[in-house]
Amino acid sequence: MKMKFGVPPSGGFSEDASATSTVSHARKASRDLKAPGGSRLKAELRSVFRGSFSHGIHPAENKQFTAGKAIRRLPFPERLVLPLSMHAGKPSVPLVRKGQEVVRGEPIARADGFVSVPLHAPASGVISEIRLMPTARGPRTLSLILDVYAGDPQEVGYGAPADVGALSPDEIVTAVQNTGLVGLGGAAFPTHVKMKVPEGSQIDTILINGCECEPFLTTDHRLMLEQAADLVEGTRILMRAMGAKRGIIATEDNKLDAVDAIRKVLKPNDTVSAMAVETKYPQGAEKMLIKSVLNREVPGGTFPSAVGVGVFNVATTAQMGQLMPMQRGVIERVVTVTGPGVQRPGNFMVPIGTPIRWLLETCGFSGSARHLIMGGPMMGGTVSSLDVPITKGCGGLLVLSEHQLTTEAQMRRYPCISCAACVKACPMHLNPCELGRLAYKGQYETMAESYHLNDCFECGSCSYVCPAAIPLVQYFRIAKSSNREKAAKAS
Amino acid sequence: MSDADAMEIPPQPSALRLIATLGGIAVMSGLLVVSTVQLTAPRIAENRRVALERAVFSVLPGAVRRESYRVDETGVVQTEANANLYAGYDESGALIGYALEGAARGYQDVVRLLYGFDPETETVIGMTVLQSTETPGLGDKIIHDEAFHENFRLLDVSRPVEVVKAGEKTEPWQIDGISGATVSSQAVGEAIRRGAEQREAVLTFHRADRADPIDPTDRTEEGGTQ
Amino acid sequence: MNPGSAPAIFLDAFLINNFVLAMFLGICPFLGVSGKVKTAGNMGMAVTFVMIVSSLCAFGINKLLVRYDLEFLRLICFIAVIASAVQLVEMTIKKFSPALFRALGIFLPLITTNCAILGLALFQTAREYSLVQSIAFSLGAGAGFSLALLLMAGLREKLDLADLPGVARGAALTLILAGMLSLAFMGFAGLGG
Amino acid sequence: MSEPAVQLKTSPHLRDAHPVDKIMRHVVYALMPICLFSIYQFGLSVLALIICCTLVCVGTEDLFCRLNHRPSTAGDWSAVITGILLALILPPSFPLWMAAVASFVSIAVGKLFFGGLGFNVFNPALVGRAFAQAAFTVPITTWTPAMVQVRFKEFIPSTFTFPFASPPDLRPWMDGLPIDGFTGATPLALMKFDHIDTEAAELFVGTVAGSAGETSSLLILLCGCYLAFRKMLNWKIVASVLGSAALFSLVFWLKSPELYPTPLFTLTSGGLMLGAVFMATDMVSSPVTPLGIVLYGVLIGVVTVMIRLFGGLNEGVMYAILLANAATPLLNDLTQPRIYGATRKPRRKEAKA
Amino acid sequence: MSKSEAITLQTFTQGLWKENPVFVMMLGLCPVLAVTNTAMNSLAMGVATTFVLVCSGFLVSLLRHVIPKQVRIASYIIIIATFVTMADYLIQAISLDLYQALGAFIQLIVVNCIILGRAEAYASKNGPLKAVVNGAGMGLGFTFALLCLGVVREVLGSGSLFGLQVMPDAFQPWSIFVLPPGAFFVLAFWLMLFAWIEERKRKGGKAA
Repeated sequence: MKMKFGVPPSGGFSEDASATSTVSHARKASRDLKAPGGSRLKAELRSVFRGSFSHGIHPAENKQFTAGKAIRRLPFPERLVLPLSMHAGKPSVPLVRKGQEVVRGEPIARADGFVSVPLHAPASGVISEIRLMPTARGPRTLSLILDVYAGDPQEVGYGAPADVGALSPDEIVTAVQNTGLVGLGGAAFPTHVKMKVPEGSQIDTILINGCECEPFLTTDHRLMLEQAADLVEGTRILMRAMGAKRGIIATEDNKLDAVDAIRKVLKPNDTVSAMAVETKYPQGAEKMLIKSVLNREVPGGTFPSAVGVGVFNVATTAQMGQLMPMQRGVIERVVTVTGPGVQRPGNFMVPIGTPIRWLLETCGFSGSARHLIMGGPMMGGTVSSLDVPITKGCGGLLVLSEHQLTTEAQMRRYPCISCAACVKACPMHLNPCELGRLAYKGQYETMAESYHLNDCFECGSCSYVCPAAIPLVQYFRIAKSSNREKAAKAS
Repeated sequence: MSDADAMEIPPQPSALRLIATLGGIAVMSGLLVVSTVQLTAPRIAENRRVALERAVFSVLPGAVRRESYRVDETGVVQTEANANLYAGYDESGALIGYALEGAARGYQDVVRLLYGFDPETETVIGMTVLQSTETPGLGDKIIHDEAFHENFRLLDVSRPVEVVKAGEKTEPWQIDGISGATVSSQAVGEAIRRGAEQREAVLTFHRADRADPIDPTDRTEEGGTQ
Repeated sequence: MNPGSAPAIFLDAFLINNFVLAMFLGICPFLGVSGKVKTAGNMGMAVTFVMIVSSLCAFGINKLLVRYDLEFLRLICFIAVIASAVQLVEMTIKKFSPALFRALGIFLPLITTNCAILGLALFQTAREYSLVQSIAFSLGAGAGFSLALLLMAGLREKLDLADLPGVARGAALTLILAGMLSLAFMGFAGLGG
Repeated sequence: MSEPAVQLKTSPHLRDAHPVDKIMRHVVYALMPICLFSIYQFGLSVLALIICCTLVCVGTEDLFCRLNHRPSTAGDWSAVITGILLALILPPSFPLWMAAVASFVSIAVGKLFFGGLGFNVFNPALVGRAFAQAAFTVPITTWTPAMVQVRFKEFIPSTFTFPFASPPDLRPWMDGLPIDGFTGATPLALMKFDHIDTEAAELFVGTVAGSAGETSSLLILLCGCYLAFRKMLNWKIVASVLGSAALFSLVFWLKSPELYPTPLFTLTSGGLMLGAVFMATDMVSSPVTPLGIVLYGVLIGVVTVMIRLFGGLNEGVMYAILLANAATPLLNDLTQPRIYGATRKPRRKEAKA
Repeated sequence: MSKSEAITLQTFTQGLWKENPVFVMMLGLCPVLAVTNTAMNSLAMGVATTFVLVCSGFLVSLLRHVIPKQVRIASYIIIIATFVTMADYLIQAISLDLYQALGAFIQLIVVNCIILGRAEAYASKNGPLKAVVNGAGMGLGFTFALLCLGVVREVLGSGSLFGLQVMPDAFQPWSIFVLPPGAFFVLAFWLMLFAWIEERKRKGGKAA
């Protein structure tokens, strides 16, 4: 979409401009947050010895807006929008009719097969409509509209205490499916599917991913600080379900306080441990983290289970630790609302289905910023409409300022000058330079055949560092989808 | 194209016919070539002789007649084929000197040259470049550059020649190089330096020749170059 | 280095007077088969191989011709010998190394009309090279041809992805590239002299 | 609240890179001290040379863009770099009309012919220089002494040679110079042909004869450090060029120190430093893969020393870099990085039939 | 195809422009690049090639019904080699200097693809007269191309034409043009020029 820029309005970003307009300043500010316990130098010295993957980038963290803000609950919005497909896999099947009353925590849709999850009512109220609604994913999907009862105490009415320790691994998997858990880090892939160990694989380590390498976002950081006990409990459940001998909770070394918080709830000689890895993007990518923590490489085209590792997100694990003993479903999640376009940024516990318009208004959205991102700035997607709801996989809402948009647009496109910045940045050690040149000429098949296009996981590091402003990762997405279409046509 | 053609042919002609055709063509071509060679041979020989004499006489100023020899490890023998040493005589039949070939690696390729050698004074008295692919405008000055060729009017070769920078020649065995074309100048010097052994053989031959009274050619003693 | 020594002859044909870039021999395959690095590599191998074989054959044939004073038949004999040598090489490879044959296959017949091969035979005869010198010469020529071909193929593959202006398409591009390579190779002049 | 017009974009939504024109501009900044030093050293003629080359380069770029009805790319500073670099690698006495021809060839043949910035396979400035070297063999090997007293008062006589005419012989002019003790021969030529060593300090500071901007190794290194510090220059290329050149010449120097120059001489003499810092590092024509970059540098270093020690020329940096440029696509191909999780090194796919 | 087709002007002119062996078909480039450093060499090479083209075309056409297909290539090569050898000796007889300047490239006419190509594609399918006319046309086209290069290279590279100085004394020769890289550049230049002319013609034709 083309847009014209006027003079950037003075409001909106002005009070935060000092923190964002100059990258170095922002980086400095975030460094101050890095090691609350010790000096910055000490933290940097320590990070020299931290495990890491090679390549990657160091974007300005910009976490200072919300890192210090504890998770807050907000009042319930009047109306929640619950798409039946907020996870990867088959959409859930509704269990309720239009006009039916539901109680907070009540299952309102069931899983359709193994690769699917149920949906629970995030609030007590009435199902006013079942219709197509826009979602962040793009196409309109069938959604349940829940009108929340104002003044209701909103007690969770469902679930019963259960002894998780007595369940067999298969029973745990089924129980997890019943909670409706999906990857809360963003992928929204049903968690129980990931917990099923593929035949022939042996899992020795459960890796809990608390890197949160995306700039701006702080949900995982806050979760680790505030829900350390749930997190460790979830890790133990995962270890039992997958037969792993140890669990490692890994985070970046700009969140050392989180490591301390987790260590406090661990037993001596615990099988679960917490550690820090280098702060670097995309440290939070599964494959990178496995390399950093365990120095294992996941072979191309396979999953972490191939090297004996199960990787789960911090938020997912914490939810699991919280929900499983009570046999409840996922009804809310922590969302970081941040960015220079927001007046009162923070970390909020919000019911699933909260429309982002409501959330933004609550946080003091100026209304002038047009760059709205669901997720982090590196991999998140822009939002096409403010009516889109918060789904299970959405951990952040980022509003970039007018100012950033204009600087971005002013960056002139040049042909590739082979500066190799992208080659140095690509965490998968691909050659984005060559890939970009091929993509420019539409040689998508060569890209896949000779240059490992399909190993690209679209972290965006190459686009981030490109001095010629070539939209590399965007090219690669087009190339991949073109190849997929071609393959689909051929078969 | 040939594949497709080959496949289209069903009747296979007999091998005899193939051989006969090829043989016939070979005979015809042989005839043509031989007759051309026969026809052109005298002209070519004449051309060669003229070219050779032109070169030999240019390095032996005053020479009008030559004799061809071959010099190698075994000594000097008189021969017309494979000659690489030429004796030049003036109108009175007096020996002017010997023309010798020299070669050395130049800038681009081998530089081949012919130089005149006066056995009495052990000096080079003339030089011409037979073959070179030196850089045009720079290295190829060794072919025509007057100042450079002045070096070879009288160059002492009784000791190893040296190539010095342009304008710095002080000794008779030194060659004033061409400025900017050091490699090419060096190559010429090297070619002459390398010929020392050959010249040694020539000197031996020359002295023996002189001493030998039964020389068939009508050469008189007073025709020396002293 | 002595100009007649085998290493000097090798170096001369390889870099200084590169067969393609300075002597202009084998220009047709140089322009025609330099589109892809892989094919260029195979072509280079095939040509080097045939060069060695035909250099040996030409050496022997020339000895015979000189002996019987039949120098004027040199050209006819050489071309016939090279054509049959290529055939022979083709059949031998086919028999003993089908993999190599598949790699070189289509290039072998083309080589017959490659003037680099005949040029090699003619030059080594004109320069009166000995057997060792001839082998060094053919190795150098083959290596030089392969090097030029590979460099050219690499450049052309890269430029396939460029936004070339209209005038620079096709043969003109290849020729300009060849000119540049030729310029760059001028740096080797006088090497080992 | 008014409804904001939401902009749809795909991730990543942030960027952090010096834009191309900024990188180019900083390279120009880094070249400025070298230009100033060479003007100080050789006088007005070099100033004229730099201006002439830069103007012709930028003009050519602009002209061809207009002819092709494309937006002019003359503003991206890359043509300016080419112009300045070309001027710096020409002899101070080089006639301006020849410099203009070389500049035109640099941009027209060396760059625009291949599609402009980003697609040139050779370093444009070196293309111009190589063309001039082959076309105007004598003027390009005519050196004038540095630090001539009259350098700020008069031009070197050959500077304003009439277009297409051959330049006058400079020897009378040089003989008439008020000072003696300075020589017009470059340290490399002195070393190669006369085995005369030049003081290391002189070489380092640059008070010797040579191309306009190649003499001061110290200054070039400092300017290079600035660029490397700003991450606008790949120090690995410079390191591998200089390292391999030093190592390679060390071997020969140890073998016979009386015949071959010291590694220090190799590094500080001629255009090696300028070539390594400003031309070998030209991003467009150098490889992108980590191993390829090192091999590329080693190729330049080794070929340079090879040509210097055993070739007919006394300087080989230009040819070495051009050759390495030509080998860049192959190096890139052969050194594809091993990707994360690959079980074996990636192999080139068979060429499509 | 009727054998008795008349010899048209086109039979002759075909090789000059429309199917120019060098500029259009890109054949026989080795001599085009190698011997064109002077106009004289170019001319001599062109004449020699034309001689071989015409003679071999005539003979091949004459024998076209006699030679069996299986051995035709071998026969053609022998015929061509014969005429090349003849040309070789004739040039030696005419001028030794010229012979030395052209070097091995006279003998390399044998592998010039134009000649074998013409023998295979034209002479073996047409009558002797037509083959001769066509061969002469092709040869002239080839000579024209050689001269195009030779003239430019000699004038710019040496300041002379056919050995006579044409440029003023002060002229600075561009020696690159007599060096190998110059050959590539000049040929590329001519190719681009002709491509441009063709383009203009096509556009003009369309507009009309």
